[in-house]
Amino acid sequence: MGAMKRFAARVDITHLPGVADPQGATVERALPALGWANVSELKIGKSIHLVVECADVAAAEAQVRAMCERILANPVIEAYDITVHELAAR
Amino acid sequence: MGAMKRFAARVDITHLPGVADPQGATVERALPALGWANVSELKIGKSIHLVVECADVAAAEAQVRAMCERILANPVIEAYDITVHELAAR
Amino acid sequence: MSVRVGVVQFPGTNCELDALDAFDRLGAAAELLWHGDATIRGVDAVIVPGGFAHGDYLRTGAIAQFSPVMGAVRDHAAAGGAVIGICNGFQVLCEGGLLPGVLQKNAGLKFLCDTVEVAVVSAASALTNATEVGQILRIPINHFEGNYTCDAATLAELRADDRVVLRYVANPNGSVDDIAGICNAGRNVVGLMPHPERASEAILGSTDGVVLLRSVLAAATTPAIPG
Amino acid sequence: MPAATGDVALHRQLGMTDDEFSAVQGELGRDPTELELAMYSVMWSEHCSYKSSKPYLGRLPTTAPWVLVGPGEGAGVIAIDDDLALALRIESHNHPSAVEPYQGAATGVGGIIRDIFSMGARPIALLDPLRFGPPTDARSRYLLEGVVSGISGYGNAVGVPTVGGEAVFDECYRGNPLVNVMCVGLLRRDDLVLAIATGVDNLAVLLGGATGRDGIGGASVLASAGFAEGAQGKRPSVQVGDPYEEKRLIEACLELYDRKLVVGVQDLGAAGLSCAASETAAKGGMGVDVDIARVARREPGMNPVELMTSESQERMLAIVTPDQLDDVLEVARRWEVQATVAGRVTDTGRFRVFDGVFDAIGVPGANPQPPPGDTAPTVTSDALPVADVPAASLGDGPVYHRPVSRPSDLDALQDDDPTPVLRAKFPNGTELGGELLALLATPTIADKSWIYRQYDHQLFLNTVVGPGGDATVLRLRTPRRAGGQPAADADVARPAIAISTDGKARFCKLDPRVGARLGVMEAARNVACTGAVPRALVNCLNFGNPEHPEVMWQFAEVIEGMREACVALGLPVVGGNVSFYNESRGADIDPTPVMGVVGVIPRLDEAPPSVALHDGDAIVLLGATRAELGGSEWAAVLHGLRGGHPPQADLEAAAALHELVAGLVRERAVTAVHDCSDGGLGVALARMALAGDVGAMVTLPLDDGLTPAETLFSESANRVLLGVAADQRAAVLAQASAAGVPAIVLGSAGGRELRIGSDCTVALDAAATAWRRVFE
Ligand SMILES: Nc1ncnc2c1ncn2[C@@H]1O[C@H](COP(=O)(O)OP(=O)(O)O)[C@@H](O)[C@H]1O
Ligand SMILES: [Mg+2]
Repeated sequence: MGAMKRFAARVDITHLPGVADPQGATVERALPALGWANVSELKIGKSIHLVVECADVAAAEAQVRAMCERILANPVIEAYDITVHELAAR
Repeated sequence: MGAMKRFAARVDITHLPGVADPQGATVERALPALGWANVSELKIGKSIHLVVECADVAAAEAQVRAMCERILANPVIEAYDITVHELAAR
Repeated sequence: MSVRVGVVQFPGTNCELDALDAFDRLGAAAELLWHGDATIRGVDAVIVPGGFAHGDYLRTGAIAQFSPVMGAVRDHAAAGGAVIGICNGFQVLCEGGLLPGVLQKNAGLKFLCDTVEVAVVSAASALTNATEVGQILRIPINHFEGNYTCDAATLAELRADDRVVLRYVANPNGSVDDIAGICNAGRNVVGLMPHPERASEAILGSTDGVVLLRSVLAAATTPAIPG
Repeated sequence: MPAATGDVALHRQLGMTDDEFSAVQGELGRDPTELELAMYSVMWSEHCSYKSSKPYLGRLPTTAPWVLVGPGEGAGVIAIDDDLALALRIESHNHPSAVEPYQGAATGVGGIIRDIFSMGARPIALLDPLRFGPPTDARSRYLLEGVVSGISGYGNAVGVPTVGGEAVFDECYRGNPLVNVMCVGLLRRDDLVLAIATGVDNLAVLLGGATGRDGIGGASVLASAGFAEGAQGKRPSVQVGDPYEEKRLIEACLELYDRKLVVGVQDLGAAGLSCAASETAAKGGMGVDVDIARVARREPGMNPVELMTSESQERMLAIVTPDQLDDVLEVARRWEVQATVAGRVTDTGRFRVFDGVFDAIGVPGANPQPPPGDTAPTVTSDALPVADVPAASLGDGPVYHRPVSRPSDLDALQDDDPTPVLRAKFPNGTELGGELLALLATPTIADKSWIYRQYDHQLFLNTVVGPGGDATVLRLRTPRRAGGQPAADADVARPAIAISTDGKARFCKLDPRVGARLGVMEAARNVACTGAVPRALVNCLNFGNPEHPEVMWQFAEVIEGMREACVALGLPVVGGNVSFYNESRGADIDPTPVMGVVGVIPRLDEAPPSVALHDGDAIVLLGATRAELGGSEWAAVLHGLRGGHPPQADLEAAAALHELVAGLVRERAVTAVHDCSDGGLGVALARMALAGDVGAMVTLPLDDGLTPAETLFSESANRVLLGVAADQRAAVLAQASAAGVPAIVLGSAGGRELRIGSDCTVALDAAATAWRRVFE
């Protein structure tokens, strides 16, 4: 396992276009009363941060993508976006 | 209002250091059974996307920061990170 | 021989004992099925009960669908056996692909524990075979994520195939097409948000759930008619 | 690390007085180590030691033949019948909820549930008495919504139904909301477990969540210091609850009890492992050695002080015999609950803390996996303890007889009777419909269903009467064995219980002794309205700063009033909780003792009559109405008149009324029943009409020269409204007369209006609109 490196991944999970986001809509509706009438298209999704040990960045990305497909996101209503970067050795 | 520009903002809301994240810990514990034993430090936060109309990027950032402090995040237990970029004119 | 009803227990499930009670009272032999065992031990019908499997963390049902027992539940369903998901169980069946769609947060963004009226839309399912279409049932709901959502093509298919089995009389949670329960193409896998076991004794305020539980027992002993 | 420190500043920083520090030195015969000092400071805090309240609490009656466990354990336990028992307890989580309402309330729920299942009981019900500032105030509303979501989020997910509570609004709680939570658990009598460590070489197994840095010093910092609003410095102490962890912990512990695998159990609450380990040892007359290397950590770099005082949630300490350890670990593994052998029972009488010695000296079990970033601890057999104190000394803190003085402005307040002012304003003949509608819409009286709809109140199929009535009624059934096996005697008919929580702070402000009696009376009356015999009481005493002599006077008076009422009504006090320092900006809250009363219904085959009126039935008022407006919702909230005396609290009349009502309800001689309290007769009548969706036509009993307004809105105690079918009317009146309880037929139910005397007519729909006012 000497060749393994550590990567930090961030997964940004958002609603698929057309899927209602009642939580985002509720927050957006509350903003004008607080003096912010200039906000639109507010959507609330999830952000997942994790550390994964892999041989290289491609493997890390491929694994996180597989995790999104299988468990982290639900393709019926969610889209996801992945960013991965290598961490300095401890 | 002719001088207003549109900015897309993304807010990444995470737990303050030391604040427990039972959700992230539970998901992390479920991963080895799916064949991913190489994942650690998994944390689940929120990601908020929105569009805001402001005179310039500094104003947009300042407003999103103020919104985080007041309503988008819970500063008692959450940290937030803001990225803003200008949208092409419609 | 009593009908054997298996009630799946994930960590975080909390309506499993209630389901055992309600089925036992109808003369069935109800038993728990542990999520970590890859078998349903030959039961005639499987109930995936309400609660918060795995804390409902990430998404409701997201982690539970991978439990070893779910493989056996899938096999039972594929063989035409009755599988009923109640509340959290409905969410697990959707996440696990046994039923289409997904249950999102209630439109009102609040948890709802209340008694509602649902109308039977189809009497051809493992959950409704003893009911009549149009029958109105008063049954408690108890959920934060009961807002049924699916894409337009799925909804059209559900409607065309008479697979919406229960509808709310007054939609409490924003569900598309007032959907309270649906079934699969084989009509042996059914998910619903209301809790029939909570409406199974007069002293609890309603016995309208009994007809649904009896339907499950009937389905469990009738060989499946392929859909 | 254990360099002795004589640093005076340090103990003061930890909230300890110089005298208390000297007492620690005396206890140890030397200066304490840093860890020892930290443990004493937390254990001797007001929150843990009850140092200001102890001298008074001993006055309360605590025994009865059916009391199995009185105050002092995790929860009180009463016998229900030969086989079943009930564990009950109430706790406050006021200060954490003011800092972060969702998590504060959530962790409050988690904590009280652990108290209950630490007794061997399955938690079956929660109730949430709440107090906030006016919901029109943005901060108060934020707190209200956050607290309700927190209770909903945690309670529902942990799988314990929330079946009742209160939501009361008053200016005095604006800066300091009260979040009290009561929990009730059901157990077989032979499953009772106590928090006792016995048997040398028995093992202390730490079960549940990993220990983090959250809640360090929470007990002393969060619970014992009054705070200014928005105190930034406290924020890192916010704890996040994990209902999923707690649910697994409940199931694992219940399985351990069912299989008789534990000697004793204690939850980890305030003061964390320090308290749990030392208390169990002290109770068993034993000592205990703890090795912090065996404590699973959530974060790297944690030091002994953090590990020993952390109040991280969802943890329990079980005392087990070495030969059963493998079975215990197997049960924990099955429920995915982390379990480590963190301690060992000794006969030294000392509580000793080591760091990395157990592996070396062969205590079974293994060190948990260190968190990422931490290295495994070094293991040596000759390590010196980092703490070594007499086990009993931590729980044996100082006792203060704080100065007591009656508030100097109390006479003036009591003399400020609202009656003459209101009589001038509302003479005979004034139209009162508008007043009634306004009363129905006050935040305290208005419909609370928007709150309890967010709570699962039906889980376990026990809820016969849920929230919305006078008291909650739960039927009891023999619990199934672990694994879902029905109990052998599953079919035996069991009694049911009724539960109500009540607190009358405005009355206590005017006269704490009378106010406390009125609170006990109301809770017991609500319980009697279901046909139950009141059997036990728990109380949560929410007060201001005990260093204010006026607050201590209020406290002393409340204890006396509670004692008198409990003695008169035959109610043993089986548990309680004291929360001081409820103040903001120097102003103390009104004294708010919250009473939780549990009653037993010997046999229940069908739901008892509810508050709902039935068309055509007679409406009967039991009890006497006097011109008692002091502290009433009408005078205080609608008219801003907050002075006067509270209503009389006649305890003999209460006992007679409760017995009469419970009997009538059990015989089903009545069709509807409702206790008459906040808002008086007018509100009670309207509530019954709304519940039955039927109007009422009544005449007012204008005795003793009372005006219609006084009759309608006075909050005289000891009154109950009944709905009675024609064929039972004579019998009901005869029974009342035999019991010496005043009874009068006011009128009957019917129509779509409330016609009360000649001066108050309100359309049912208007009443519904007013009462169902939404504060969301
Ligand atoms: N915070 C709460 N949580 C749960 N139930 C509540 C809460 N507040 C009020 N309730 C329920 O609402 C009902 C009405 O309460 P309340 O307004 O105090 O009326 P009453 O005068 O009948 O005591 C009671 O059954 C009570 O249990
Ligand atoms: Mg009441």
